[in-house]
Amino acid sequence: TPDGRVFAPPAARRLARELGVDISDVEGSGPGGRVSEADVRAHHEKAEEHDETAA
Amino acid sequence: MVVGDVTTGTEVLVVGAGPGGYVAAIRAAQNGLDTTLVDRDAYGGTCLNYGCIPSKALISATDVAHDARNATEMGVHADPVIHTDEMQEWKEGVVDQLTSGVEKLCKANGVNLIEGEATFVDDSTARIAHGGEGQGSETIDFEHAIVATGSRPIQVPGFEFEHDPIWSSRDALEVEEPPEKLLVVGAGYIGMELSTVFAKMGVDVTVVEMLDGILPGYEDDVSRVVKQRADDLGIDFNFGEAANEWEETGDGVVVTTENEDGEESTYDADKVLVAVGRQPVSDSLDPEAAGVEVDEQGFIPTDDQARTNVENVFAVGDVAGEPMLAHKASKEGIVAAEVIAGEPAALDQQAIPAAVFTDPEIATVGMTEEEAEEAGFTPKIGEFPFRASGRSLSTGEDEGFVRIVAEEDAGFILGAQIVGPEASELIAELALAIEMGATLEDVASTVHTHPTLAEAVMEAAENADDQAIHTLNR
Amino acid sequence: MVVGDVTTGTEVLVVGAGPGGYVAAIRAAQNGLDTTLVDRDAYGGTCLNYGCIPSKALISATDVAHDARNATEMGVHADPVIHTDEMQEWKEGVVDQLTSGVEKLCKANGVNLIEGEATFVDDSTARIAHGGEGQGSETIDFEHAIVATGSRPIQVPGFEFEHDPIWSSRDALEVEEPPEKLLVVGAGYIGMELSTVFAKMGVDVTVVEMLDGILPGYEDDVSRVVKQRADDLGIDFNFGEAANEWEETGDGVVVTTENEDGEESTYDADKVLVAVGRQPVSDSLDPEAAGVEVDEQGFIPTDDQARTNVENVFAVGDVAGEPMLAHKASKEGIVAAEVIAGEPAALDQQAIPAAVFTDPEIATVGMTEEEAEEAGFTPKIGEFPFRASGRSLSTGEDEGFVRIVAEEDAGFILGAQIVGPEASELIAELALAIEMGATLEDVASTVHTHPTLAEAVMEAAENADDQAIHTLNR
Ligand SMILES: Cc1cc2nc3c(=O)[nH]c(=O)nc-3n(C[C@H](O)[C@H](O)[C@H](O)COP(=O)(O)OP(=O)(O)OC[C@H]3O[C@@H](n4cnc5c(N)ncnc54)[C@H](O)[C@@H]3O)c2cc1C
Ligand SMILES: Cc1cc2nc3c(=O)[nH]c(=O)nc-3n(C[C@H](O)[C@H](O)[C@H](O)COP(=O)(O)OP(=O)(O)OC[C@H]3O[C@@H](n4cnc5c(N)ncnc54)[C@H](O)[C@@H]3O)c2cc1C
Repeated sequence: TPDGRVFAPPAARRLARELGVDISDVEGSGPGGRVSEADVRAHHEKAEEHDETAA
Repeated sequence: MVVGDVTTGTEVLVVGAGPGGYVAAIRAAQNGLDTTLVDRDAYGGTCLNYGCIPSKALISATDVAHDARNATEMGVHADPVIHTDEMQEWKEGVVDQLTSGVEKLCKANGVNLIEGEATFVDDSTARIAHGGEGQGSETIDFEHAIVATGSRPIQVPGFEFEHDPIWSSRDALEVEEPPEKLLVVGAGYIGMELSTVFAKMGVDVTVVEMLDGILPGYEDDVSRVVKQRADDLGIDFNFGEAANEWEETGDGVVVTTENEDGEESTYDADKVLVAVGRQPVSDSLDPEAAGVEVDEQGFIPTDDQARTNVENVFAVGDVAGEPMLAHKASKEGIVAAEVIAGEPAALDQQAIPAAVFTDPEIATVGMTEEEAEEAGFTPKIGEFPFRASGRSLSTGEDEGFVRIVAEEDAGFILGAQIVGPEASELIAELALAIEMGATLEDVASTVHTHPTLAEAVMEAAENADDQAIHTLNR
Repeated sequence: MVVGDVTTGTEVLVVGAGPGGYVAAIRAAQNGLDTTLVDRDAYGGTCLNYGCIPSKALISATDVAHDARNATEMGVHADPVIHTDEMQEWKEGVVDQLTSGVEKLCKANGVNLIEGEATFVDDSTARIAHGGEGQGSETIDFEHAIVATGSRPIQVPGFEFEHDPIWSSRDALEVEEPPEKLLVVGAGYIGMELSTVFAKMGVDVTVVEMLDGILPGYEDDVSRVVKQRADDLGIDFNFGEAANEWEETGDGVVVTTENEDGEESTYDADKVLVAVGRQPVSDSLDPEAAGVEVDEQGFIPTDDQARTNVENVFAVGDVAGEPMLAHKASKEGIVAAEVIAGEPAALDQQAIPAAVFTDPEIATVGMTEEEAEEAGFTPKIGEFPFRASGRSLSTGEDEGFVRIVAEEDAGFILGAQIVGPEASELIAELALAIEMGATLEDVASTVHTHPTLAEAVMEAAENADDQAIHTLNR
């Protein structure tokens, strides 16, 4: 979006902070790319897997 | 905790018991932190004692009288008389109930309460001077501090509040006997709310404002609805004039104003309410002693965790910057308390709603059309006028409209402006919509109870997609 | 389209111009379908002419008088007098404005309007009999039909509405001169709303109800708040009694009731309002001629696209089943119209809010705690009492509470019950929350304007997580 805004509910934004995920990196599965908690979790899991394979 | 001339310690010291401070203290205590809340004046701060609550109480009470006086069309004939002293007593009762509630809630959550004025000694110590002579002082060590010292009204040179006929908003809210003629300097939200209260009490109200209209910051078509109603109430507006000086006459004052071209005008009045804005109270605490930066205007800059430049010192509420609103203060207080408790909290809200409790009310959240454009969005606008709402007509309050600003692609809602009945309540749904990342379709597809004003929100969302039922789509 | 004694054709024939039918017709026309709307009586149906709107108008008008009469504590002294004839005139004005608005909106959207009674001939033809003698009839071919014929009040044997002292809700809403003593049979929402209106007009109101409390279907602690206020208004309740017969006396009637044990009681009254529920109007249209099934109660069963058992015939609103509410009718109307236009619409809403406009109001959406349990959830409950709300206290309306029902795991909001001021408006945020799949945290983190009643919604969400600020967490 023009101002770099991520459309995501508060609970998803908080989860991203909790998991140390930058929410603007998360691909949203909702309408218009809205990011859900599940999207954040999936992104985090993928990143961890990636870290593990990298390590 | 022992309170005396000894040094005590606390994990979290909160200075100021307004909606920023007391909310921060309660949440900190809820999170298991040993918390101390200090205030030099009264629980609830400006908001509960001299601001939000007393003003809204007088607005409601004068509304009851006004509504009854103007209901002949509905077949209701009444000639209400207002006893201002009784109205004050009732208002004080409301304030007392809420402030003593705050005290009880603090205690029930385990917050230590201290009455006194706090000053920083350094970034881990504060001195607290107890009010009254010979009350002594104490020193308190803290791990974290939350500064929530609020704001005070700006004074106009020459119109200092110590002179009896010159009123601050606080004086105006405490009036036992309304003046015959009131001059209001400033047509911001506080000036407009109080002008309306006094006009409904039957006072002859004149407003002088330096700018060229009421309620700067609101769009013209929004403030116009309020201006129209204020005109109907008989409030007399004079724009482009600054209050210059005043002078006592036999039974009142005469105030001289000056416009841009240096032309003077004079106004007779019994009292003069000066409501030209508020400024942060950061001086009371000597923040510099703790190394806390204060900007030129007196605000304490903070980051998105409400933290100042000093790691363990937070600032929330009016002292931490605009918007100077109670609910913004509380939100910051909650975030500061949670951050101190180690929670992943942040001031990540997309929007902070704001309401003006004029007649009718105004409420806004997020972006206007112009702001959306400036942010690079292609805005899509939906509107719905209350005169097309069944609920509006059936309550006899049918002025104003709901406007929703969305972005074009997915229809994400970016903002909303409402002027009309219960605007302050209706904005809640749109604030949630914005936080949730809701689209126009999400709001339009949600079933809204009939007949309610909230249907106007749904229809505005439909209108943006040319799908409104009860208004023509443009 | 030529209207006369000839056969015409239309893509969509909508029968009934209530909130189900006219909304369906407008949306069908917006979707480019050639649409014809027929009604035998009045644009706006029951809702605008004899239901939602006139009842809410009388509620608002009598509230203005009632509020002014009871504001001495606030310092407002008034002795309002109600002129019922003027109130009726005003109410009629509101109704006229809205019904003529509906007519205009239909025309502006290109809907063809026909006045007359429609009867199915088969599944693609209807006959329309024009009202009045010698007005003739016409035949109309349709590709799709939407049945929106609404409902009518249920009659109690012996208490048929043709007898003058026996009133339907419609009669009650049209009264020019209030009776001295009114007996209301039925304490459902219509009975309770109207009892309140008449009590506030100064009428001596007695309610007789077969069940053992008011407002069946609402939880006890919700209806109790309304019952208490009704008691305070002087309404006299008699539960467990069925109206059996009535008899004219010199200047009124005497009604005999019977309880379970066969014991009789008698009540004097000037008029008797029978409000024991409503039943679908499906007979008027002869649905069987089109092959459309009707169930035992007279409802037309439909699927989640509002389609009947006949492919091209849809049914919406009261005739299509519970809940018999205007906004449910409109939602179904929209879905039917969109399905006919080939859109992927469905009645997929998670919840339909409902409001009762008593004093105070009740509004609910989604599941109660009990319903959540029955559905297999482990419910998590949050509550907030209005007496702890600054806005409530400052308006003098502080009874009732907000309750939110969520599921335990993620905190998804499943339902809400509100009793208190502006409940009907406050429920909108929670309806959106449910539709969005919002969690308690989402609602609690959304900044809510201070001071508003909507803060109670936020605090109820916080309370469910033991994080409320202004009430003790359990
Ligand atoms: C007339 C009026 C109407 C208003 N209406 C609204 C409204 O409807 N909605 C809204 O959102 N906002 C409204 N406001 C604004 C609102 O009151 C403020 O935004 C809010 O009070 C800010 O809260 P706070 O906690 O930051 O500060 P405050 O409420 O100002 O509290 C600060 C507290 O700190 C104490 N303090 C200061 N220095 C020290 C010290 N050194 N030691 C100890 N204690 C100290 C003070 O005694 C005070 O109690 C209104 C304001 C006014 C004046
Ligand atoms: C006193 C009262 C208060 C109410 N308050 C509320 C409220 O606050 N909120 C709420 O949601 N609901 C309320 N309701 C219920 C609401 O009125 C109904 O749910 C709503 O009107 C249903 O809409 P509908 O379109 O299904 O039918 P209706 O509004 O009943 O319209 C049906 C229309 O079909 C016409 N019709 C019937 N048969 C034929 C035929 N064969 N040919 C042509 N025309 C025909 C009728 O003339 C009528 O105009 C109230 C009802 C009453 C009585």
